[in-house]
Amino acid sequence: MAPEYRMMEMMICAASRYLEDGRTVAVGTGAPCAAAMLAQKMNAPNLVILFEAGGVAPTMPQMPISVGDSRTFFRGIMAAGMSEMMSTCCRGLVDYAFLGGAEIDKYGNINSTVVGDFYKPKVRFPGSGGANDFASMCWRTLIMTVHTKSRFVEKVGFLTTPGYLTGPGAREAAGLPPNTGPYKIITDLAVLGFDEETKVMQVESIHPGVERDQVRDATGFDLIMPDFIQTTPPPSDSELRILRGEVDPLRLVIGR
Amino acid sequence: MAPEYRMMEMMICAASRYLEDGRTVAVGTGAPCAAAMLAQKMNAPNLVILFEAGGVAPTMPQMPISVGDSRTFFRGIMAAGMSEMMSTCCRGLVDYAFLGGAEIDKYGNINSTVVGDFYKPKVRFPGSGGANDFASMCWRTLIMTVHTKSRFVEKVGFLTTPGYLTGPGAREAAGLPPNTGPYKIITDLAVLGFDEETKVMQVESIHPGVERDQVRDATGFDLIMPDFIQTTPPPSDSELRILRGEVDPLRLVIGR
Amino acid sequence: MKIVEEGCNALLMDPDPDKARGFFEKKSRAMTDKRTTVKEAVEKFIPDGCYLAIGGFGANRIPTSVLHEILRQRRKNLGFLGHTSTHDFQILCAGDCIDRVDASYIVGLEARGLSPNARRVMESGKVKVTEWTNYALTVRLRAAAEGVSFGIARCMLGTDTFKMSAAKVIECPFTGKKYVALPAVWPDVAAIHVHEADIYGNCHIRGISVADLELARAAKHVIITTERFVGNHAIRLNPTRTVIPFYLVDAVIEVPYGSYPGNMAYEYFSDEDHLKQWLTVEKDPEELAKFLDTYIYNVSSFEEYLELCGGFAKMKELRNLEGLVDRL
Amino acid sequence: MKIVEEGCNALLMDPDPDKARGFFEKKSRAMTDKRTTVKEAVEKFIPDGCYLAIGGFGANRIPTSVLHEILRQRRKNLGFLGHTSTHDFQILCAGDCIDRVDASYIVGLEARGLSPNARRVMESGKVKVTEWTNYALTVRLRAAAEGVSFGIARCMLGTDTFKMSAAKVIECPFTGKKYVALPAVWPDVAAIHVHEADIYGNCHIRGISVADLELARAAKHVIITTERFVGNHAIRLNPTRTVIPFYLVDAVIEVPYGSYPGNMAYEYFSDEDHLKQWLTVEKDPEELAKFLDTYIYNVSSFEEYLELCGGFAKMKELRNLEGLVDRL
Repeated sequence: MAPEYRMMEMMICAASRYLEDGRTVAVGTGAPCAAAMLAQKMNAPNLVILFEAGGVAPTMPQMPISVGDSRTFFRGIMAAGMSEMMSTCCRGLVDYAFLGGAEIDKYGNINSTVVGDFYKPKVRFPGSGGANDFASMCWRTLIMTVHTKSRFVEKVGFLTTPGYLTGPGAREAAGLPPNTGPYKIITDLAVLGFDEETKVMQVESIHPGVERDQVRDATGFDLIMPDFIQTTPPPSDSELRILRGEVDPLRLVIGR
Repeated sequence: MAPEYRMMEMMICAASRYLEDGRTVAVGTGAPCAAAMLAQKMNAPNLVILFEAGGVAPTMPQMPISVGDSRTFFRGIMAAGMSEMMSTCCRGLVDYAFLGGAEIDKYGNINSTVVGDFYKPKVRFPGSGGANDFASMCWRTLIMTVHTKSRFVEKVGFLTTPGYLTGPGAREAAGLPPNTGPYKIITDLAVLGFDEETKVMQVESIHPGVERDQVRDATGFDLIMPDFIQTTPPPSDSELRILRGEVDPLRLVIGR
Repeated sequence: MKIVEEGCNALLMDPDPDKARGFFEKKSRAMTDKRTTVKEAVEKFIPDGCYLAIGGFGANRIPTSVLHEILRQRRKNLGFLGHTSTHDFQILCAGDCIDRVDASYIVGLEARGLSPNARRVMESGKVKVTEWTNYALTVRLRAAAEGVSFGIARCMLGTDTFKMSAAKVIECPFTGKKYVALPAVWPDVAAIHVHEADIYGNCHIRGISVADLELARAAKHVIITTERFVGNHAIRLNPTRTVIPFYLVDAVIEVPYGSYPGNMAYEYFSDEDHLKQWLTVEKDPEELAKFLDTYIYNVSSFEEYLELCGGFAKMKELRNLEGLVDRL
Repeated sequence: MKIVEEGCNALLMDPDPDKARGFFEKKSRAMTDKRTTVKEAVEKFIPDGCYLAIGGFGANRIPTSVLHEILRQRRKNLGFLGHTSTHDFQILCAGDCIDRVDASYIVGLEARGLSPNARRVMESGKVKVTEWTNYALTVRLRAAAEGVSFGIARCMLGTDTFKMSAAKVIECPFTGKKYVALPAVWPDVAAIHVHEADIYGNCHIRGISVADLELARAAKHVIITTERFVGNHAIRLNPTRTVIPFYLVDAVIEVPYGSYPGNMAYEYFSDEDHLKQWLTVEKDPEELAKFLDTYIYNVSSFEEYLELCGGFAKMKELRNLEGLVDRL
């Protein structure tokens, strides 16, 4: 009998499976942090977790509230600073970074700055923070977001953080390091990747119980949807046991 | 009755008097370090002593042997690194730096790299070390050296460290920060400065007992020698007492 | 130098390294007693119109007492360096203190949500904004700390973040690679909260330094608030720990719990209830005005603010929350 | 980018940041036991012809055991990064190990005088030299540590040091100011001596760090020798102290008195008599050869070298000399 789970648990488990052992991951608070912690306890015991404000490999007793709070370096390996962490990304030592955002387009570009006119915006969001830095300099960017038509747009209103920009070769032309870019997008409906050739977003797996049309309808652009699409493996018993019992016992993330 | 003193003591005392209170000075080992320590105990109690390898404001129990040894930060204010110290110079926070060298020319340029062909030198010296850095970025460079014709040359065989380069305006044209450059040269014969207009070396004072011609004969170029030249005030009783009793009781420098 | 491309927004501060040198040439290096009060430090070093930067990381190790005093002294038209500014930015927006900002992370409080009032301020169009990223602002401070007028990085390229910045794209003279050239920024004043300082301004920080080491070196004036004073002998016993030396510092004030309601690593955790209250009252401008009167404008000292927020009992609670981390 | 002027000597290492990224992409980040022996570390990470950098400051906090082993393994044609290299450079010259050098301070031992043998080697014309300054080499390492292909500074301008370098003069895209552009250098391998490390390579250094933090980040491979091992819990108790994290490190070896005859701050002072002996025997190549046989080539371990130099009694004497400084 398949275990019952919440969609946030599905997303965290799906994300955690992409994190390989012996690699580095820059995380934020919330779901990405939970995914990295779960990976450490499942498939990637030697995964190194980094935080942009300076924390390296903490022994986290509980989820951080801020990427700069004391949990991010509690019994950690190092408590450094922003320059150190971002330089480490630029040097090619950081494999994965997790991002979110208000809008995302078919090339994986993200808007987290404004909706409307830049000088008198309809909505002002925080801006890049470290997102643009991570997406520019880490090898593989993972994005976790809810899947709605207003978020998955043909073209972002403001390109805060680079995905594949205008398509194949655009990152390299802009001067970004080669072989970098968005890797997977984990939503509440599916896992998406990018077509090797066109760099356009494509569906890689759909979560159990979700229909193909639901994914299409929740996307504001022409998504590549192969004829045969796998179902995302649901959270396993052991994933759920560890996620609920060890990673987020206070249900700060999975309780949402 | 004037006290007896050695020429090294005269040089150290003369140098120390140029160091103003509340200012910063980057020193090496030996005589410059002694001059700075003497200044702290005489006229400049708030003089801050810095070492290029990272030491700041040590409480020196004895003279350092290396600008990177533990004496350079013993009970110091900070033990940092090379980047920190040189950045502090570049930011305009370091007032004085002390230099030496194998050759010096009429514009205060210094050679500490090679004599003869660069690729197969007759004599190889250490090179710039931090000398070029200090002379480029600190406000006022002080040079302590023995005064001989082979050292004071028309043109240095290799320009390791910038004085006024080829004369007025040359430092600025090269891109060096304005209002910087060699300030005083303290030799065993005299104290020399630079003519405001031409940036050529000129005699400012001659040490007691030294003749004008001695200075001229020990210099391999046309030195500006005004008609009236002061005698360098000899070491005072209290300067000598402190220098011998507190600064260099083991006579590591003044004993030479 | 060939400029490949450039951002269209205003450069808020002059990146001329020789003007900065001219300032630093005159700054005293004497190791004198720099103790003062928060009130005097703000009066003296944070005039209307100056360009301000705040240490820490939004709601972690922030100089709250200085931020409140800026409001009480009704400062206006400040420039602001907003690299992951969260609660600090929120406070300054509440006081309507800012008229221009170098922004990389503003109006948000990370996982806590967005600040309704900071958004109102920023959506009014009255505050001039130039966009950057967190690392870009760090590189700008680092360049200033190194005494040069620009630094380079591989972020911002190809994005609207770049277009709405004042950066330029250049090519490496050795490899031809493209870089974003980031202009140095020497803030007029920085306020930084630390764990320990002596009366001369020599500082210890425990835990992450964020961008504060660069900031302390870049800023023309530096105000330090410290959890506690230590004797100069404690500095000299272990000079490896000194991260901000006295000659950078203009004023130092002992402010226990000085990062409250933010987190202070190894000391006390953040007061999430109080931060949530801020976000709640901000929904209604009138509620916010009353809240600000109660907690800032009608308050005479930071100690009084701590009392209003629960005093010793609350601080003990927050110390216990933080207490899971190691004290030395 | 417009190049105003350029140095005429060879760039010894490729400053391409993407080639460096390609290397670092494959480097393991796993926190594994990296203990080994000096012999194995030199065999594995310092092949003939590679480009080497040594931590510390010439005769302060240097990895002497690694330098001696390089001689015993008869390494040839090494490239060398010579920023205030004194005793380290002297040893490598004695073994005739170097065929090219990025030089800012070589052949000298500061106040102790010049090395007759290192001078002979450098005056032979057989070693390719490119000139720099101490800060220039630090900026080159710092640029590499930041993952970019160049850094800028205001030194070297207008001098023969610049002309005999591989630097270029460029202009600031914001201010038009001239800067020396310094190419990043990613050494093949660095050997650094530290006070404490755990078996994974997490390191503590007490006192000045010179350029070692930049070096550990720039080098493709890092060999750490440490005065003593500490447990991983000691690292985690105070992560603020970690200056070199494990993922930079390839090998770690416990070598007590590992900086001898150099100074190790807070541990032992330099052995000035032994250093003077080096300078004396170097005057005569035959004397030097005998000296090297006695102290390096016919010696099987660093411990044996320490015995030859006076053993525990001498070490106690040097500890007492250093002992005037504070231990924590």
